[in-house]
Amino acid sequence: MTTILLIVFIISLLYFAIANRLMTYVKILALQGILLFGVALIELIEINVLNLIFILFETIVVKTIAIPLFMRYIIKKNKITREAEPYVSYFASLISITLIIIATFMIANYIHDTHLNKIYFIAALSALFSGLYFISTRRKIITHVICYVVIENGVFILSLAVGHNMPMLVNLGILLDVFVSIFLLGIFVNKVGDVIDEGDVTQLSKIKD
Amino acid sequence: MPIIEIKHKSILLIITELFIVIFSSIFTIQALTGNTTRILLVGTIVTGVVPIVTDPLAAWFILIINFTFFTGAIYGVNYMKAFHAQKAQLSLHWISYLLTHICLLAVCVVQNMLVFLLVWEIMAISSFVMVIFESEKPKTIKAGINYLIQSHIGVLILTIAFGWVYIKSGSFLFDAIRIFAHTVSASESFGLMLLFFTGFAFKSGFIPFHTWLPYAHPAAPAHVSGVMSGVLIKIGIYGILRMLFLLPTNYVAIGVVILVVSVITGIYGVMLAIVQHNLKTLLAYHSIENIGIIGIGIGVGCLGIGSENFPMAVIGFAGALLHTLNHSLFKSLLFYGAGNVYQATHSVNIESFGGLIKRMPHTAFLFLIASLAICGLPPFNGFISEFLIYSGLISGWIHGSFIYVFMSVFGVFGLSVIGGLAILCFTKAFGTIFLGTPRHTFDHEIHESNCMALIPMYVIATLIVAIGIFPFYFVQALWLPIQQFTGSMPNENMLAVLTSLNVVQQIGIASLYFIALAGVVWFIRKQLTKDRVITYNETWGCGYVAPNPKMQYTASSFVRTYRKLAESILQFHKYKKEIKGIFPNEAFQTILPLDRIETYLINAPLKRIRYWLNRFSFLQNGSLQFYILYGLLFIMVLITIPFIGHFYHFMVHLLNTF
Amino acid sequence: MIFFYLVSSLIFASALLINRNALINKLLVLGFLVLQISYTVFTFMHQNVVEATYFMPDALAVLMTVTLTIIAIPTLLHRYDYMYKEQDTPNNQGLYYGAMVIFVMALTAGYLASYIAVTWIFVEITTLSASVLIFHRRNAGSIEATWKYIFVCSISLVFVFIGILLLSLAMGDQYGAGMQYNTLIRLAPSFNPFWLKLAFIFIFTGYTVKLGLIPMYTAGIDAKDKAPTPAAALFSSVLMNLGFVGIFRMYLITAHSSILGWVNTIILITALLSVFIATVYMMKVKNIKRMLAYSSIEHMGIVMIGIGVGGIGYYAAILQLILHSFMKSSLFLQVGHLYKTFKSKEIFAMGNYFKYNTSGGIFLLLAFFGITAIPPSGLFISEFYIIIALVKAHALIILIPLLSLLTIITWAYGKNMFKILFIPSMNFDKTGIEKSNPYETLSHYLLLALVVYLGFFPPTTFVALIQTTIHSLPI
Amino acid sequence: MIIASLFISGIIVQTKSITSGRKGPGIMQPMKDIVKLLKKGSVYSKTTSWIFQLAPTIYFSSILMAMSMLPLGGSRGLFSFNGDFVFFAYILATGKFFNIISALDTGSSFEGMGASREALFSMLAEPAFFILMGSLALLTGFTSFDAIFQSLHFGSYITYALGIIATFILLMLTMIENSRMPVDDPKTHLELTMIHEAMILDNSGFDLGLIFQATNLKFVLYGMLIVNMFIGNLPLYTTIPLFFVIQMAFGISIGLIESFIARYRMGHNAQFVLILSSLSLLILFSVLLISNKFNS
Repeated sequence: MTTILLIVFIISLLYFAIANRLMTYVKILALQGILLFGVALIELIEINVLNLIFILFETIVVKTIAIPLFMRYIIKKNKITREAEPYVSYFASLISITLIIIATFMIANYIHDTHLNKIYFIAALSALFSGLYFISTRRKIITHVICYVVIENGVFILSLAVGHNMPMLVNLGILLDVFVSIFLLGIFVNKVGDVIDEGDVTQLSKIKD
Repeated sequence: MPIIEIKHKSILLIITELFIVIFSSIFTIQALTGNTTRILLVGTIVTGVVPIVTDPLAAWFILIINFTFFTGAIYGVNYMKAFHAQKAQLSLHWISYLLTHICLLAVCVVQNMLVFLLVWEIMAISSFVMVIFESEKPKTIKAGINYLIQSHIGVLILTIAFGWVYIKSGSFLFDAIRIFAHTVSASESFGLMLLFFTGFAFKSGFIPFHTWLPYAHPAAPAHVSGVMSGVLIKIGIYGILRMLFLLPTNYVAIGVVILVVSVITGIYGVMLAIVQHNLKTLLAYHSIENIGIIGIGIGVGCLGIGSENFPMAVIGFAGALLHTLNHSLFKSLLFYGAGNVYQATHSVNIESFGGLIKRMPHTAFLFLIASLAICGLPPFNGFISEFLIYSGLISGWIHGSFIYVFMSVFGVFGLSVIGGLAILCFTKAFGTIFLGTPRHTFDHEIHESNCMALIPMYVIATLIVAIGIFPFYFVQALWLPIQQFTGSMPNENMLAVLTSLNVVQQIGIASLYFIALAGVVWFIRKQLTKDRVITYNETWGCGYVAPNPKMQYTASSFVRTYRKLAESILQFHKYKKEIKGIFPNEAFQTILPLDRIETYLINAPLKRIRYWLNRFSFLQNGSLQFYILYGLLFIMVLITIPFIGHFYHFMVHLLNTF
Repeated sequence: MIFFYLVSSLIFASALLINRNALINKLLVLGFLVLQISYTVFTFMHQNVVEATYFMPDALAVLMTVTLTIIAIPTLLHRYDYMYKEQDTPNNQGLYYGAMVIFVMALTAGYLASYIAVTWIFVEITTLSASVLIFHRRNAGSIEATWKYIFVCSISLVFVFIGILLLSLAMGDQYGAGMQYNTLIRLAPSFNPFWLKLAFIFIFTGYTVKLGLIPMYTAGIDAKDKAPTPAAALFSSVLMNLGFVGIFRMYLITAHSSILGWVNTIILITALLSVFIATVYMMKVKNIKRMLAYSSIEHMGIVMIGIGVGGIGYYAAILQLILHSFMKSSLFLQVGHLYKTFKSKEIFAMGNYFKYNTSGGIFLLLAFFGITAIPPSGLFISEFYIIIALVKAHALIILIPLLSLLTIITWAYGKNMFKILFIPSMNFDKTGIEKSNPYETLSHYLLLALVVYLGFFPPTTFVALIQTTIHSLPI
Repeated sequence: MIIASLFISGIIVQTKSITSGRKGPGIMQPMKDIVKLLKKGSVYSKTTSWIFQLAPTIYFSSILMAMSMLPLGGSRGLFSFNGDFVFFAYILATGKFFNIISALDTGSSFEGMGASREALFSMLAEPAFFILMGSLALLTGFTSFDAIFQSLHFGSYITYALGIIATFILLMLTMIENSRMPVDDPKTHLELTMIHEAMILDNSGFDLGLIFQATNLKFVLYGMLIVNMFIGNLPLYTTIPLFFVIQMAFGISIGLIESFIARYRMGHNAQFVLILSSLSLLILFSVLLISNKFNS
């Protein structure tokens, strides 16, 4: 069951590559949140209740509802154009994301470990790398934040994979996720937003040598 | 020091100098009379024990240093009167002057590698601070940095060499070097010796490590240039000698290397010196030349040790050490003379001088003496040391196998060419500066500098003449330092050595006779011509009636014939505007000589490096995506590298199956 | 005790945040300093005693904490000397000091943490507090710098987190033991090398953002450029040390496993490349603060080369690290005075500093020799050891490029420093230069003297601490 | 030897005039000139300084000095020590130095030109002399004039060849040092082509006399070197006439050379001088060949 969810997650990455509207990104984020919720529910059903509740809260409330709404609010507030406007064409991104996923599969191919379900590993790494890839190919600052959240999702999956060993790590990951996302978005809303009307990253590359 | 008034400052300086000189000289005299002083300082965890040893070799250099620094201080105090405006800088200057002196002394006596490097580098940087005194000129700073960096490179090389010894022997003491030589193979110790030679060559300005010298010397104030070229570059010689003494290696090979390098250094230095028009640059190139001569002496000594030819070794080292002293004397005198001229005229361009002998007779007289001495002409001191080196070469030439003969011929050839060229150079310099008629009218009155400047110069001059006439005493003083090198050798033919050293006594007599002869002739001439009619008239212009200063031979025209010859070797930039048409309009021709080695060895690579480095400056391009991308790529690469290997094996496997 | 420390420093921070009175502000800062010093003494007294299960002041931690405290004193106090104090509202003052206090606290805790994850948490906290400091000026430049810094740091810390997860995978069945450094070191031989390699890659990459190596050094430069000089002094010294602590503890783990050779290769290549990058920009930059930031990159490269080559290089690396912290922080503090004199960070706008501020000028002159490791600078000793280690390891392929790059860097340094010191700058009006009184430079001289002292006359306890830090490493 | 010097240039002039089919002035003619000059008063240029007056004296005395170092037959020179030929060369250089700067002292362009050429050529000539003497030293194993000449005996034919080459070199050196044909033409009337003569344009009276006399002495000096090469250690009463004879031959030969060789272009002189060095190297290596040092 988890496998199916994770595969859907990976497919969502591919969709992310070709999506051309910011709103679509936000929707994808919400979708991923739901997926993670499912995974977490199945994977961590046996750990203590409080912890489980905490995790589910994180996935549902934060990842699925709060952050996407927040994003929408920002996009509306700063009147950011709806187009994603990437540097490279959607097709190229699609190709590279596919390559990344294949690469992660190849890497996972070398794992001989009983403690790890490979699909977690694949999903996590592909989420990480594709997230990085999106950051370095998208123009808007808001997309950077979105991609950061995608990476966070990947990390969350990985932490789920080892979660039943050490719940502490999972919680830490969650804390980081919440904390940093809030922080980043907070800064974005308060500061960056008002100095930079159109959230184009070129306006944030003044300092250079 | 900044609190004190300038006057008191200079007095304080002199007193401190005096104190240092006296204090260090005590040990020196003891060492030269045979009893070496050894003090063992307890160092720190890092350095270990620090032996302070004043052996004859060190003592000889300490004497030279003390003399030059003392006279330099007296001259400098007067020279610096012009700069009393910037107080802070002045005190910094004098502090670094004292620091340099102390560190030089320390370099001579310290026998612990780490501490040696420490004091060595402190000496370098404090002398650097002295050089950049006139810091409002960007050229000065440029020269200073050039000097600093090159000496730093030298230190790096020395560091590697010392580190090598440390690894092998696990100790920082100088004796460890000797142990090193015993433990490792001959070729390895030879390599180490080469490293040392290179490291010290940077300081003493052997070709091709000389390029900082012609910039640093002119940039510095006169007394600093005098001190630098007098002792600071000699400290490199000291290092080489010390290492030769500590590191028993293949003396023949190293001798050949040193000799060849030195001959090239000497000839190249003087060849470039001739075509210079900046007086101080000219003198700087002459320092290079003299380093070459000293190096020839060392090379001869090494060959002598290598070939068990005792007289050759002794005479070679004697020549080298004595020339070290001599050069420090006449070169500092020359620089002080240049300083006087600069202060009188505010110019160092030879072409703009002329007829200064009438305005500043004392300076002219001293400069003449120094020029004669540096050309190695009797009856002055330069001749003595050059003579020693000559006879060392010849003794190697007479007894010795083919390689020695060949080397000696090379050396003699080089030395004689150097001598000849030096004469050409200094006739040019002296003639164009002090003789003839002024080529350029200065807007201010030119007058002789005051006695405070002249007194130290006269002291030096008397010493120059003294060595020229009574060389034997000085050579005697050299006996112990030389024995440090040759002590290990079988010296059955002691007699030959002593005779060969006694020769200098006869030279002294001959010089005396020569002076007497000249005096007699002069006297006769006076007697005969005193009642003759003496009329003064214009210089005969071949019937031309309106001679003017522009008509006389300039420095560049004086060396034109030479330049034509040398153009194949050296490199010149010519900017000329020929006279065209019937009515001659304004025309000019300026020739500035370039140091070919510098162009090819320093400037071109530097330019290429800069260009090449700049091509990488896209990295910090300010866009966040790239910054993230670097991380991505880094991880990707690190992860995939092993898989490439796996893939390769897989393909190989695949191909093998078919 | 650690809890007391953390809590009370939090109290101080919050008090500073809400307080508006300058005098109380001063008092609070002094109070925090007292706390910091006393806690440092405490850690020094109780070495290798586990505190609150998550902290243990081992040799490395003690060294770093002492360094931090020594540097923190002038950086916190000198704030009052700088010219832009009057353009600060009390509000900003409070924010600044609160962030400072949190920052120092997080650094201390980060050094002391004995759990890999706890270290990571405090590194995260340093990022956040640092971003407040960078943001202090509230102009477009500082916003950009802050944004970049936060973003790059967050990404890198995600890397670190992934690394930790992978490490836990590497532990295999022994996950019960918990991820305490000592435990990890003990278990390291039995780790799965594949996971360990992956974990190292991620943790190393993540912490380079703090240490200032390639690939993630980039944001740190902007941060040091835009932050107020005292903050920059901390960023370029003790913050880098925190990054080093993170990497070094991971290195210790790998050192007891089978992949040490591979790790050393990676470290050497990375370090040499970092020195190279530093050289490229040292030749290029015209902004004194950025220049100093790049020189930090260079020094960290040298440190990591020392780690990578091993042998006496370990000792040298830690020595170099500590000395560099003192040297660089004092230089940054001096830059504050420069800014005060010339109202600019651009080198071409500065000149003839020696004339306007003699004590500062002399300091800058000496500091140039100090930072370029020309004796009598103590850095010379550490670099000397590193050279020895390289020669001993026959790693000429590292040694020769390294030395040539260092020479170029020295040249670039000299060019700029002497421009600032002696060559007068065109169209600079000498009117309205307030004379900075010499006592402000005193602390810089003290730090400089400390560099020389520790280099040439290191006290035995200092040496012993370094030795214990590296004793478990294969020599 | 002084006496010989008095006649030498006279002899040369005589030979020249004879060879050019004229009836030259008597041998005593140069003597008369010099004496006349010594009696004259002098004219000094306004631009000159004490250097200008001092120089001729030193020039003259340097040559006397050098002369006093040469042995003659059995009798050794006043001074003789190991490597005294170095002293010999350098003392001459001293004289030349003063000569040159005195020329520069006048500030006249001709004299400057002459001085520059003089300096350059004699500079180029030095290595030749040193290597020649060195190889002689190598041949004999001694390093002082008289020792060398004492033990210099022409055993095999090859040494004769050497002797001849050496003589030739010395002859040419003489020409250079005294700036005669083919390097320089003293009798020209165009200053631009002079070397030595150009340098002394402004000297007059006693000084000029000194210089002329010095020049003559220089001839004798090199003559003596050659003489010494052939007469080994014969007793004095035989050497004196022999000496005069050879001096005579020397003078005549110079005269012949001068009258039959045209002056080189200034540009060529350098090459010409350098040829001497290579020649002396040739001698050196042949000496090496004799005292078979190659195989060792």
